[in-house]
Amino acid sequence: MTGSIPLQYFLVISTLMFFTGIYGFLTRKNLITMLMSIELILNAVNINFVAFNRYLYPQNLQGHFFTLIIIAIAAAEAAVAIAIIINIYRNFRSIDVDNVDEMKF
Amino acid sequence: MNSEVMFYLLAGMILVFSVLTVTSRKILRAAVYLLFVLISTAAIYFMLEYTFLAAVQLTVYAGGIVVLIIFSVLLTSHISEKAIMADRRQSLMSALAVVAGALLTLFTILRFTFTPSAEPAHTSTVTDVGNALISYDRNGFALPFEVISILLLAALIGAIIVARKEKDGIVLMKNKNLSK
Amino acid sequence: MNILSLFILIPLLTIIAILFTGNMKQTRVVSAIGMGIQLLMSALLIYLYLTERNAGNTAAMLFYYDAVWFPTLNIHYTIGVDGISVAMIGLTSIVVFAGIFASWMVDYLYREFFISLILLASGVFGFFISLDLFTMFLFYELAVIPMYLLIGLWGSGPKEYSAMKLTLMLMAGSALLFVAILGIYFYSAPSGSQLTFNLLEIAKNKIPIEMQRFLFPFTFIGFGVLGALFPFHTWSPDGHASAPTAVSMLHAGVLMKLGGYGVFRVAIYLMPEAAHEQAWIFLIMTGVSVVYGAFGAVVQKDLKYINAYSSVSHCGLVLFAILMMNQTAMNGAVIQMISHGLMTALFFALIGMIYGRTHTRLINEMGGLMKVLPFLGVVYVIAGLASLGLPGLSGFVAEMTIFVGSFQHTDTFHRVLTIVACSSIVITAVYILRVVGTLLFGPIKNDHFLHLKDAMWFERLSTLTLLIAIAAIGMAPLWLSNMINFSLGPIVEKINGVATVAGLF
Amino acid sequence: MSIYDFMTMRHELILVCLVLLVLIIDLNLKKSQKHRIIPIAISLFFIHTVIGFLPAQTGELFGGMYKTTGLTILMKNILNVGVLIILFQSTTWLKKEENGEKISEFYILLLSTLVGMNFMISSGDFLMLYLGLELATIPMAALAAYTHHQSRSAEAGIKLILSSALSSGILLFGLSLIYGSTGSIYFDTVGALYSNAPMQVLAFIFFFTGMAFKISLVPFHLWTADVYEGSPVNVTSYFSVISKGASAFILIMVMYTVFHSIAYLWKDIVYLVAVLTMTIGNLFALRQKNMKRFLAFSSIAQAGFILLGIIGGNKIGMTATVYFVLVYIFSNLGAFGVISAISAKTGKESMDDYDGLYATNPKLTLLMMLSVFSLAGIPPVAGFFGKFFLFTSAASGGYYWLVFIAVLNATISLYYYLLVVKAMFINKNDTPIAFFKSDIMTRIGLFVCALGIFVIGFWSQVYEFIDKLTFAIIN
Amino acid sequence: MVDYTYTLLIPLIPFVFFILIGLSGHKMKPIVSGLIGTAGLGIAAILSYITAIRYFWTDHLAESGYKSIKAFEITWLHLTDKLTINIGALIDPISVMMLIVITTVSLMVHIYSLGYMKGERGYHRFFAFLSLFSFSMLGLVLATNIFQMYIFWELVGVSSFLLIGFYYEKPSAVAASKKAFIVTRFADLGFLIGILILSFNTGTFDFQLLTSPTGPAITMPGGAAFMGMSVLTWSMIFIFMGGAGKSAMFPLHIWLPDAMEGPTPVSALIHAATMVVAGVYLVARLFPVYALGAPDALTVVAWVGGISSLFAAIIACTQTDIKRVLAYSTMSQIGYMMLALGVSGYGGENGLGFMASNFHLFTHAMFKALLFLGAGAIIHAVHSNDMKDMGGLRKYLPITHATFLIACITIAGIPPLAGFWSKDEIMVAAWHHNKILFSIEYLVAGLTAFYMFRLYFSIFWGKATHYHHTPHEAPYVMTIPLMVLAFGAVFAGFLPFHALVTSDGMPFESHLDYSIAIPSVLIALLGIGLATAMYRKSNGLPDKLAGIWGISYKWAYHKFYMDEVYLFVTKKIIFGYISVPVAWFDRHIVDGFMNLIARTVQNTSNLIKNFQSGRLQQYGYVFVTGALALVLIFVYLWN
Repeated sequence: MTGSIPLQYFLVISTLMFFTGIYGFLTRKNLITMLMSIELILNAVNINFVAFNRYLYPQNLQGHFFTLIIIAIAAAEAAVAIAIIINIYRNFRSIDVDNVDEMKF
Repeated sequence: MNSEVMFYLLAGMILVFSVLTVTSRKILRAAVYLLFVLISTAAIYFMLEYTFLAAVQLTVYAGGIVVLIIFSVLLTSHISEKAIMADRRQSLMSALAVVAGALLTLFTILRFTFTPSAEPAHTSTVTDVGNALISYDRNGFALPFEVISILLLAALIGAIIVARKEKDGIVLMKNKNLSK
Repeated sequence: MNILSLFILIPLLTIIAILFTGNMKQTRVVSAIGMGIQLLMSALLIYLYLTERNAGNTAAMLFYYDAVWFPTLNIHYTIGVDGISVAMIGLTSIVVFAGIFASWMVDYLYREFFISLILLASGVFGFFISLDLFTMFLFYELAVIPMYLLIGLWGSGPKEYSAMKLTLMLMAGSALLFVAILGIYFYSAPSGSQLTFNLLEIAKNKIPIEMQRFLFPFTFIGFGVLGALFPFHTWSPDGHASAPTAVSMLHAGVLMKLGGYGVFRVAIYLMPEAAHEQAWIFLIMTGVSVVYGAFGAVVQKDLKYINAYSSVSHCGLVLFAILMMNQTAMNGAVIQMISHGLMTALFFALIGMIYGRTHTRLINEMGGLMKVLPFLGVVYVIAGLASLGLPGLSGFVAEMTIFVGSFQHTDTFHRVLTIVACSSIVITAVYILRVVGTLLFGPIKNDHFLHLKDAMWFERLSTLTLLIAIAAIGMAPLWLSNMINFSLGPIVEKINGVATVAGLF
Repeated sequence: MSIYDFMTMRHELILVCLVLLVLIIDLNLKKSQKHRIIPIAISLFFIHTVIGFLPAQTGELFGGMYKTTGLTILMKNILNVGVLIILFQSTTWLKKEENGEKISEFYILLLSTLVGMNFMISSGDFLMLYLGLELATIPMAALAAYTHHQSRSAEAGIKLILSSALSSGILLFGLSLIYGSTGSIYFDTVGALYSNAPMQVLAFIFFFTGMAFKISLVPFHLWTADVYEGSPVNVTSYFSVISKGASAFILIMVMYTVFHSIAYLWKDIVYLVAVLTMTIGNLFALRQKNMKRFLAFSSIAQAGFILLGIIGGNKIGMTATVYFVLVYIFSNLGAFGVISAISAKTGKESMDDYDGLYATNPKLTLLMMLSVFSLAGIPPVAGFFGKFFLFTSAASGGYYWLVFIAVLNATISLYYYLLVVKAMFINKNDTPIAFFKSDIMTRIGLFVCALGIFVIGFWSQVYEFIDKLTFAIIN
Repeated sequence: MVDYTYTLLIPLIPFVFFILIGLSGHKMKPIVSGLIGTAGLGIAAILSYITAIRYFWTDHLAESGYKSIKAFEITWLHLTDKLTINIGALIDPISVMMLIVITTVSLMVHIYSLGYMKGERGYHRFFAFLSLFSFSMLGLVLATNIFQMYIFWELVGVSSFLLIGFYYEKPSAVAASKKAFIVTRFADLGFLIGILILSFNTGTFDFQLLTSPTGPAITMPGGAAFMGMSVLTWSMIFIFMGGAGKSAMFPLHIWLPDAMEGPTPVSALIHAATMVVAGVYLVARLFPVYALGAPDALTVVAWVGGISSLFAAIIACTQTDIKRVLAYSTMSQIGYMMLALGVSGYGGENGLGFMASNFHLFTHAMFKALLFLGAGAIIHAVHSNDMKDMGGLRKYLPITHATFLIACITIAGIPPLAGFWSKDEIMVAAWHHNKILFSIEYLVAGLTAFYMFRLYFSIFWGKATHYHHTPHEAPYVMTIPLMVLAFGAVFAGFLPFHALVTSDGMPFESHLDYSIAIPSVLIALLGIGLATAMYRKSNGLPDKLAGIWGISYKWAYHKFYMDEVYLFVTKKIIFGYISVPVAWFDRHIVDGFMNLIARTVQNTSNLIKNFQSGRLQQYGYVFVTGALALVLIFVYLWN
């Protein structure tokens, strides 16, 4: 099953996915799409953990559980983030990140 | 042999769809692309024989979070609305930073020689996962399991009080600009 | 309870007492009593000190008391006095006593005024009695902060600007000092033994020379900023001009002496080799500040600016003499600190009283006040003569000891600089007489000065205490110079003893 | 794992019970008496704090995942005291009518973040560290957006949640690489195996950015000002005091125990970041007009000073840092107490509104002056001792030039702290904030701060007690 | 040995009376304070006479030569281990002679001012200052060491400042007192520098040590240390500079004419008899060091004396204000004394110049005080200082006229009177030493006679100008001192000075040298004749002569524009080019620099303001680039 694919490939995928997520975070103008890019970032990290666990240290399940916890936390985070986004929608009538800059300098 | 093909296929799907999520004009379409990315990562877990994890990924991520996102998209903007794109300067600068970062990290990571541990592999069946979840000793994860419950409770309550709509609208309007 | 700790306790008790006072009169009386007791205490201290010395006690520090405060960092609350600090305590108590009476008429937030004034004084007293670098630094910074409130709240003219400038520059100075104290602390004991902040222990062993070269400028400039060293003196004219009378009295009279005393006690005593090596740079700076201050004062129009610049010149002379590092010059420096302290305090008191009456401090607007305010006029003339060094008043004693002392230096560079410093007595005469001439003598310029009232009883008391002190030191300086000389002996011998070994100068 | 072992987790357990208790009590409170929860919650928490101080059992649980030593218990107690004071100070604000229904939610969220911080401090491995970090941040976002009818509070919430998400993303990427290179997430094994290979340094720096985000060190501090200004005053004070204090404790613990092998490297990182943080923190604070934003930047500058303690890398360094955080908590809470009392009564938060405050309410002004002087590090208040020991520890590491920069920055900081004093005492104002008497609870909170500011300084036993528990880098 | 400790009382009594009158003077009636002052001076005068008689005659110290006796000494201030400042009394021929001069003249002035100052505001303040002045002058004279002399030197300067500025409402008086003090102060700076150099090299302040031939000063290894002259010579020149300032010698004389602003008794006491001769006394006190140790310094003294006397004599001939004429005549006579000291050798016969100078000092004090007091009586009567509005007063003021005439004859150097004897001795000494100086002195003798009699005739003779109210003779309290001083002026010449005051204490025989005496009397008579011709009857001759001399007359009248030069130096140079730039530099550059720092901090904070732009994505961008930058620096660039 995993014999032929070297670990490095997984790392390449996860790093590219990670940086795509960051690119999304920095450029997308809509708050929810920023949330999506964060999910991408967390997913990249999960791949990393799982790959390491499987390839390097199969004797324990630390990477596996780390990913599990990350998924749970991502869920919690998404919930609170979306609650706040809805709240912003009520206050600002739009969820464009650029008009959320009343406080500056 | 076919697992290699499967891996390349999945890797391609992940990369393509994540780039599409980040660059597509329509928000709803971006959400769908995100769904595809999550499903392909779950597939990768299957490949790596972490079946329990793949299942959790599918249900929580694909099922829960993406659905939540789609709901919030619908709540906050009608379907056909086109997301306004960042101005050229900002996207150019971020692209530059991201690419440089990616190259730097990749270059550093790939130069590191990973040393797999010598101990015998441990099967990762659901029973092992269960045992690890409730065991207290060295590699047991009972404590995180308990603490995550508090986190979810707190997140739940937080989300409710933030998103709750005041029953009587007046209170909302009156204090709106109190601190302006 | 050691007598020295009383010097901090009495001001604090007075502050607490002030908190309970009702109206303005009670506050004034309470603080006057408090500072009166402080004055008696300092007189008692001098008496006890002298009897102790006559009884043959030759310990470096008398009334020594040591209590551990932070064991891990070996910070102690150590207090002790020698001849020099006793003299300085005497000066401070006189000036504070006079300051209280000079601010008898303060009515805006009077309770807070007297509290900050006495807090400032307790900071200065603490500084003079402490021997532990940490407690010294603590009291040094304690004395700076009430200064902001005093100038900011009760000052006049651009008071916020000058209050802020003064506090920031003094804090920048204490910043330099902070680094130096840490440096000294970490090189205070030979490797292995317990690091210490105690001055006497640090003096016992030698701080490595390259560290000294790094730390000495920091300490000297750190204290020099307060002692009106040449380029860092600009806070003094503005600060004094906007400060209320009592504050500028206390500040110029006492706080600037903290700088000189600190340079002497910390910079030179602990780092003699670097002192000898780098003395020439600072000698030029102080030499310049002596002449520079005098010339600056000649063209000033505002009374307080004139006095501020003259303080720059006199304090420059103090630092100049300390840098000569021989016994007589240092003795002269200490006497100059005391005499200048008394004189500037007297000047600022008088300026405050005149300003209180004529509501202007520009000398060309005033004239012929001698006829209208005879008491203040006569006292002003005497203060002026004391400041330009009339024999029989303290200025002469101090300046002559400094000039003769610094002229004994074996190296011609120092002697030439002494002559430059001597020339300051002529310029001092020029600006003092210019002020006395335009302010007091000559016809009365603006006629509604005609019905000004002369000095009230508290003003007379405030000026007379200072005047008697100036005349006492002027007439019979022997007891003071012997007291200082006795403690200077071992210190100068340590400073010069080391230098000859290191083969410098 | 006998019951007895559980007692070592006493702090966290009691706190969780507290959270659940508040939830249950809130269920059966009628809508009109929702405010009755306030005294109950405060007294419960007071009991918790007192129990916290009782002599505790130290040891390891869950195979090294949960570790408590004397020092971690001390840190938890310090945080408990801080939270207690905040609870006291927040009563007036909570009683206002627009928070009518959600008072108990405020307590639940607050205490759950405290649970998170406790777990973070006593974590033995990166998983618990990350979990505690998230548990400390997510409910905070909800708290930041607590007054949801104010647009600024929502803006603060979103900025916090998204920035913290990004930072934890980068932190996780670092953790994954650490796991990949050492094979374990437990601190002891990671510490033993860690070397200065490029990837491991990269991993450490990503980890450091995550932690730096929490303490708001310079390149990662931009969220701080907006979140502090947006969220309600008591939440802001919680941010600046408790979450920053906790993360400072964790940073120094982790750096000393886990990354001791690359200490020579991270000291230079800390040197660069410290200089940047102090200078930029001060430069921004100069111009602020809003009090919360002003204290935000001042707390950034103070974070720069905390780094000086860490850079020492020796026992004095750790003691100085813990002592400084304690003093920082009291002085900041003093200042925030005054701001919260005033903004709860009058809603005014700009420095110009504070002009001439001394004329009307002198006691508040005196406390504000004391806390501002303590932040500036002026004797006789505790701030002077805090700063002095911090700089002594940096000097003991031989960083004289850093100390010089720090002390110069302290002087610049004195400038803007004096601006506050100037506003309150010297500036004339024909409509100053009228005299008001805040309720008994808030006055207790303010009084405790004032007492703390004086006592911690002069009473040297505090410093000695901390010094007994701390340790240097194990190498 | 003979006990002289009581001499300590001589300076002490005036000091005690100064304190007494100064503190409680305004309470008692003016005349009471006057009488107390005069009584004080009376006791001091009697004591000094007793000392003089005992020292010179009864204790017959003459055989073994007059030794200097240290009557009393206490250490006032402990400087280095070798150098201590002591206060005490030193009895020695010149100091006893000076005691006599000071106390007598001061007593006369006190009695005179009882009348002159009657009705003035601040009457008690005047007498307080007079006692202060007498105290400091007596202290200066009795000084046992050079530092004590410097102390009382400064006190004399201050009391002259206070007395000149007595009428403090008059701006001119204030300016004059300020000018006097600053010029003397400048000279004192030279004196101080001289003391410092001398004490550094010899290690002592004490006169007895300094002046003893085997002492450290004289036997100091000479050698051209600096610009061709030995260190000792330089210190002596600096010390002389101090003396020249006080005695208004040539470069530092500008304050003396303006000092006439003070009340006339003050001018009589200070600017005729006592203070101005302090410089001569100083050189006399250190004479052995000058003569044996630093002869070049002595030539400097001689030439400065000569130039000053000639310069002053020329100006005196052109002045119209009678007090200014007398002031310049004082300056010229002191020039005489300095020259006499300059030309004198040391020991026995060749110490003639030293004896002559002191002799002239003694006689000059008498008749110059008389002239000033007389002028005071005249001004008191006519209420104007200017010669032009006087004339024919001999009818109205008989006693003043008689005493004034005696004084003029004495100063002109006509034989029987004292002036001739002392001036002749100086001429003899000058003749033996240096011919050019002798010729200068010879010319000056003639000029002196001319301007004195010009003054006499234009006041008492000339046309009878009408006075709005007839001038009346001064009251007795003013005329008695005139008569006493006149007596002194006449008989002082017969005192055997060569037996009393000599350079090394050993008396020597001196006889009248006719070959010098006769020509000097002739030149004096020539001067008097010229003056009578021009001024006895008011005629056009003086104006015609002024026309002939033209520019040089105008220059002399304007005191060779020296005042303007000094004004230029002090006002323009010191004020304009040094203090104003210094003050400007301080206010703008040094202060500006501090404000600059504050402004730069403010500007940088504005500059980086938009870092905090409020946009979340920009925060994220900074966050990520910050992290990557740290990675780049510390992974790859760090060593």
